[in-house]
Amino acid sequence: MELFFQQLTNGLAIGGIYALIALGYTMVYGVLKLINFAHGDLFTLGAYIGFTLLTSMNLIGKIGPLPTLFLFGIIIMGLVGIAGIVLERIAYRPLRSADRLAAVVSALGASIVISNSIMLIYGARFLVYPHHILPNFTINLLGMKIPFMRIAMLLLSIILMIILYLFVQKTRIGTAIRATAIDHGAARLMGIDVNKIISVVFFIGPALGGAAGFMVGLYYGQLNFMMGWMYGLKAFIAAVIGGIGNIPGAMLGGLLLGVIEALGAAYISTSWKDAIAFFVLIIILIVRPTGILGERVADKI
Amino acid sequence: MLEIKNLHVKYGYIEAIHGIDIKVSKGEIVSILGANGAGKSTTLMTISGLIKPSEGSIVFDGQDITKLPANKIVEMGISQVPEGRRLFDTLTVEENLDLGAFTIKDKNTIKKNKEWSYSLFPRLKERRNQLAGTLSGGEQQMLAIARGLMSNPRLLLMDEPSLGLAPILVKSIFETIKTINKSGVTVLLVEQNAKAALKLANRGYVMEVGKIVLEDEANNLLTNPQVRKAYLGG
Amino acid sequence: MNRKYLIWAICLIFFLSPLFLNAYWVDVLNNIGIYAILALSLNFILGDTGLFHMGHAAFFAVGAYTTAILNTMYHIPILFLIPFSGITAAIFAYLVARPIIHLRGDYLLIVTIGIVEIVRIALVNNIFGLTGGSNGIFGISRPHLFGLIIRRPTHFFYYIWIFLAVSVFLFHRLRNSRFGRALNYIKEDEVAAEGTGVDIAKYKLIAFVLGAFWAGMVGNIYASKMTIISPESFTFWESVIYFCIVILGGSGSITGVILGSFLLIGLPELFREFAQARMLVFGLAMIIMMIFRPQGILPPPPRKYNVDQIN
Amino acid sequence: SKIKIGLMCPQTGSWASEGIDMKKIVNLLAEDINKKGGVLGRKIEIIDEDDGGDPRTAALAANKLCTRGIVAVIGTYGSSVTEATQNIFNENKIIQIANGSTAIRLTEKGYKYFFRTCPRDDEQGRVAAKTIKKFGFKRVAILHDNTTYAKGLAEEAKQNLEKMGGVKIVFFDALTPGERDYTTILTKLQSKKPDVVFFTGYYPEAGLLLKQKKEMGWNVPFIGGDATNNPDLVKIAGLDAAKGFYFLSPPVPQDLDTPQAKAFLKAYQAKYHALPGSVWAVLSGDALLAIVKAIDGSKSTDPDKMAYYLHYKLKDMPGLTGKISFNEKGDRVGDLYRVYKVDDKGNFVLQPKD
Amino acid sequence: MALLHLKNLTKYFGGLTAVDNVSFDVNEGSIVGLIGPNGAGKTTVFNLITGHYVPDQGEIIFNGQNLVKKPTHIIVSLGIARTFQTIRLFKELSVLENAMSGYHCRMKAGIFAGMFKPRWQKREERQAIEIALKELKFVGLDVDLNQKSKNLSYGNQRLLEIARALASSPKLIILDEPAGGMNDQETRELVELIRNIRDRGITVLLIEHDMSLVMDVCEYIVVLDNGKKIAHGAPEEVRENKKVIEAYLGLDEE
Ligand SMILES: Nc1ncnc2c1ncn2[C@@H]1O[C@H](COP(=O)(O)OP(=O)(O)OP(=O)(O)O)[C@@H](O)[C@H]1O
Ligand SMILES: Nc1ncnc2c1ncn2[C@@H]1O[C@H](COP(=O)(O)OP(=O)(O)OP(=O)(O)O)[C@@H](O)[C@H]1O
Ligand SMILES: [Mg+2]
Ligand SMILES: [Mg+2]
Repeated sequence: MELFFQQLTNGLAIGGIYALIALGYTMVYGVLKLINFAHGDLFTLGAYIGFTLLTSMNLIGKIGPLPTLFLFGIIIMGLVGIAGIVLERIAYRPLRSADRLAAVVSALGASIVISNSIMLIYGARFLVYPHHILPNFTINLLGMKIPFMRIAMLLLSIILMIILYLFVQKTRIGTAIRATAIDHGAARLMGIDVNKIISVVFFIGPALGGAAGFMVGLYYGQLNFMMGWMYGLKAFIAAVIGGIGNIPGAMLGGLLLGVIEALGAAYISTSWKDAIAFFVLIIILIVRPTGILGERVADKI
Repeated sequence: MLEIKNLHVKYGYIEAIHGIDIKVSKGEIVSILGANGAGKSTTLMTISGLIKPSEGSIVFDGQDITKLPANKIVEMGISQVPEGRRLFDTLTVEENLDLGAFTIKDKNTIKKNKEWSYSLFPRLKERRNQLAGTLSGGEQQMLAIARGLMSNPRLLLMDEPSLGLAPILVKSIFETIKTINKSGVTVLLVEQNAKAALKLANRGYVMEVGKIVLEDEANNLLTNPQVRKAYLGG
Repeated sequence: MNRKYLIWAICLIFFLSPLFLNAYWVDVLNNIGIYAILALSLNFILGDTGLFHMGHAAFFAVGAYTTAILNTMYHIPILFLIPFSGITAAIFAYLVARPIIHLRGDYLLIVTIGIVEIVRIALVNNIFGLTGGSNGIFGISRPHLFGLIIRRPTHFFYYIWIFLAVSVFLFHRLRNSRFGRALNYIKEDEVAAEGTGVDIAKYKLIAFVLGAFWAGMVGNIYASKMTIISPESFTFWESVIYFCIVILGGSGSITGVILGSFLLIGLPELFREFAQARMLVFGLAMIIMMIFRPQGILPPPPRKYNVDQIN
Repeated sequence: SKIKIGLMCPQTGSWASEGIDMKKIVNLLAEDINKKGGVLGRKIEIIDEDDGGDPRTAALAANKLCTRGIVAVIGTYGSSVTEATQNIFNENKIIQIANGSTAIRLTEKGYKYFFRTCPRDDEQGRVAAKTIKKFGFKRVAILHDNTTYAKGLAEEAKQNLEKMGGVKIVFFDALTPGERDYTTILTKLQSKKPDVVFFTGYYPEAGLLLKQKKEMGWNVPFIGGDATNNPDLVKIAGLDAAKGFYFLSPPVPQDLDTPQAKAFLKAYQAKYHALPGSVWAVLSGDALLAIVKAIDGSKSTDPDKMAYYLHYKLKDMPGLTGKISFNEKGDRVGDLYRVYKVDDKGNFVLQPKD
Repeated sequence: MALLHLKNLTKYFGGLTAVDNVSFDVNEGSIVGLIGPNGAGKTTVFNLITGHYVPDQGEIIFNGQNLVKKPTHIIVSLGIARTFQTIRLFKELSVLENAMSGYHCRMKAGIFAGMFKPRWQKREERQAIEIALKELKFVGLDVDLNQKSKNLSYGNQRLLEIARALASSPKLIILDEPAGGMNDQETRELVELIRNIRDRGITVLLIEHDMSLVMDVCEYIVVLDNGKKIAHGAPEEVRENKKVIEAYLGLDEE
């Protein structure tokens, strides 16, 4: 039983990261119906920018670790967000009225371009974040030892999710985002500046991905130009499990995926872990064809 | 109030509108008639700024809006009830109405407008939390009209509002248009239902394949033999 | 008429090309040919039926492993195994596609990604003790044809491209038949397709099964060409390449898909000069091509019907 | 005219870092050889091709190299990638010396022109089992990453341990490389209560395992395979977590007292301002030295003469990683494996041979 | 015996009863109108008949067979063809192919026949083209057959939909607001067309809000309101029915 709970918490911590990346995935998908395969690479970009900031500026000594990380986090979100906007302008906007799959191919191309650019700039070797930036102590919770940072990361993910959810559900821009997601033309007739909304979404989504990259860099410490591909794929799965386009769904999907992986690894086999996760995904979709919290389908003939 | 001069619109290489002139004065109801594919919807979409003309100008309230983006045009007070309704299917009735009022920032005005909409269409009030996509055709049309009114427009463009409505509703829609007009909203109405439209309108235009072929007082058009033959069933 | 001669001339030159190309370029053409057949088989599912299928490498893998296992364990000659590999892949496709066939768009996409990953992981984990785990299977023999052993790139060139030519011939006919049209109806509008009497679930399944059958046969060719196969040749990324070939070439278009294979498989070879920047250039090329030809390089031509003959 | 030597290495894809380092090292040595007048009075020229770390691309690269008039080829890194090229080079009679392909079967096929400067998995498996036994561990967990190499090594080690007896294998499974969080696997491992964990995968994962193990407050000793021999390991794991880690590896130039190793290190540092990344890349340098020596020794670029020379004449050639000779299968002879330990300062310290 | 016999048909959507215990018959060779206010459940009834939805209760007997739970494609081959409230053509396919698609359910050729083209397949293929041409002519669609159907004008798209439905040689054709978006002139032509269809022996069931059309062409009318049948009978009767006037027609001021 203790093993079970320990694995559960492990899974939640991993799932928190998946969820954070899935949030950006899901938002972009919601508005453009685009599977942004480059999202994972924007995540990588966030991690690498974080590396550059941490190694080139010695702010920690001057203003302390937490303010530094906060400041860097904001800078990274800003920069990766801008990269997202640029990506949309160059690779997706010209394809907005084209077949959806054309944009998928463009996204795959963008993924290759971003990851290989990172490789050319930073090299192919693994990079390592400076150590001991984060407080590193474990908390004893019901007999389980849980590193504090894992709880912090999970909380941060949940907080960002709630902020994002409230933003989309309650604010004017959020409503505009939801309307744009359904029908660009009609949204424009309502007086919504659709290009601006898409830019906003392409800022927020990648910014969240960038933040996740920074968190992964800080906590796990190790970077590689290919790292985003796997995270991107997992986030995509998470978003679909939850119901793609749906913000709480992305969160739920991310956490669920993390937990499935952890329990699958614990009770079945570690080398079959990903297969198990995919298997569960397929079962979920067979039972609920649009994911757990899938979009409300209005199927009228 | 609205003045369209020498408007040309192209889809790709094909020109759909070949230079038309339309004038709408404040307080009027102006109707555009025409067969399928004549270019009526295209004209309305161009006024709303969703399609950019290749030539010509559109002036609204003395300001040239030809090059303005769609959202600015809505802000200036032109709103449209589009062809095919274009509702936000996966949002509720209420959320659709809120979106209609996107350009309005004042909460009280929004509330007031919403109440007015519900009084025009009590059916919508019953279904305020139903998803727009699952409404029946007629209910959707009501919602589309109500949504178009939510932004306090000065000029309302309506593209075939009676399409697919029960006769009793067609009547009430035309009544509603009258009411809306009386409350000070100028209306530019595109209709297939020529008789009803001309009865309502002050003036009318007849479009054929991208050109205006006739323009007159509505009463005169109703009696015009040409119009009678082509659009009024003899 | 002139155009027709030109096309025949090009085909002739192409079929003679191994005589003046070096082994490397012939092998590049072989790769292009293999990918072209694979992409054509995916085209049924993705291009004609409009099902977002990003897991085609799974069927390819099943075919290749069927060949490898039966050939290395029971020494069944490679050529005999061609239909067999196709059938196992088809059966596999039937079994996995059946429960998921009703899924739409991106949900189907992720599930097919799941299938190819599950297959790869199963291969890596040496499922049933047959697949050799991550080592894969080695020592697959070459095809023997009338006493000739197909082994050199030039041999494979004719082997692969004749196979491709036959496939093109059959696929082209199929496209212009009741079956091909029905797939298009489904792609355009499922509700209306059903309304015209198309059993959409059945046709979608058939598209999967047929595509898988062909991919399985290509698996056989691939296995005998490489003589060693391992799970890393059947990753999700491979599926992505077939997917891009179809979309970039012009989904639903046979000529387009072949052209797409030339671009996506040939280009990286031309870009070898860029060394490390090679993939970067490749990615850029993908974006640019899509932007300038969003409908693909050669979208499918409209079908021609002999109407006058009837009037 | 110049003598052309091919280099096949992964310059893109997951193993790009290895391939790029291989290219650096081989080019460095080639320059040096040319500066000294080349071989047989001719300069050598390195022609490199990217194999992308993938068998299909590698087969193309091999075909391409074959058309470029090379007399021999160095590489490549992964075993299955190398395997996809073996028969191509063999059919074209080109000497191939692989540097990072340790799978046993590569040299069991009887290819006449195939050699490798790296040791084989069975060799390492034997040393690993011996080392584990020597340390006196009773409950052993073996963790691999499902790559050809790591799984092969894991299986060799397992067989050897089982053969020796007295040791219980309590865990044998794989992790998924490329992830960042291995706590689930560590938790599972911990529940099996092993005395030692033998991880046969690569250093990025090893670093993370060490780090996360430390975070969990679990103090089990870890032993790594030769793919963990990379200075970045300590950086990834952090000094605290890395110290006390044992791993097996052929000796790196840093630990060798030979003039070749010293000169090489000096030149590498002067040119690239860093230490070479992994021992595998360095082994590609050894491959070049062997090829040049074979040309020089056989006084010809004829593949049969060179192959004969490499098989039977080349004895204890001083290389970057020690003395080099090949047996009749083409495998490098001699027990290369050493045990290293990460000390308190994060240095890799060669453990004395027993 | 009626060609189509609906008995106690009921369909719920969540809490909503879209079709509530509706029964009526459609006699062979007749033109029957289904009218009622928006949201009355008319389209839903059609969707139940064609198998797009499964009824929660009730029976649908067509030509002696129960259609409940039969999949749509089978129902089509049994002889029911339809058009949709919003046009659903195969937009990227040509006019001719759209018309041919209707004949799909009467054809046999599968994969092998498609690949190897035996003579019967060629004959069948020719027949499909012939039928398509015949129906296109029948509905009066005289346009370039090779253009994509999405390029047709709205009215012509409606006609093409009807031609496609006819190409399946149905016994019953059901039309959902065929005159929607047509002007009076076009509507009159449509009335002619509907009569011609019936004269070929095909039974017609239609939904329409254009009363001039309904009263003109239908022999029998069923009125739904709120999912329930509130009236039925000949046009004259229905027109005078108080409930119908109140719920649907409204008082005619003229
Ligand atoms: N998106 C488009 N792309 C290309 N051509 C178009 C497009 N939309 C409309 N057209 C063409 O422009 C012309 C005018 O169309 P429009 O929709 O404005 O006609 P309409 O008068 O509104 O007809 P209806 O009564 O059917 O609504 C038609 O020939 C139509 O085919
Ligand atoms: N898929 C669905 N999910 C939920 N409710 C539905 C669905 N389809 C229809 N409805 C509801 O069922 C009722 C009947 O709808 P239906 O479309 O049958 O009306 P109708 O009589 O065809 O109206 P109209 O003349 O406006 O087309 C409506 O209130 C509609 O909101
Ligand atoms: Mg219109
Ligand atoms: Mg309806």
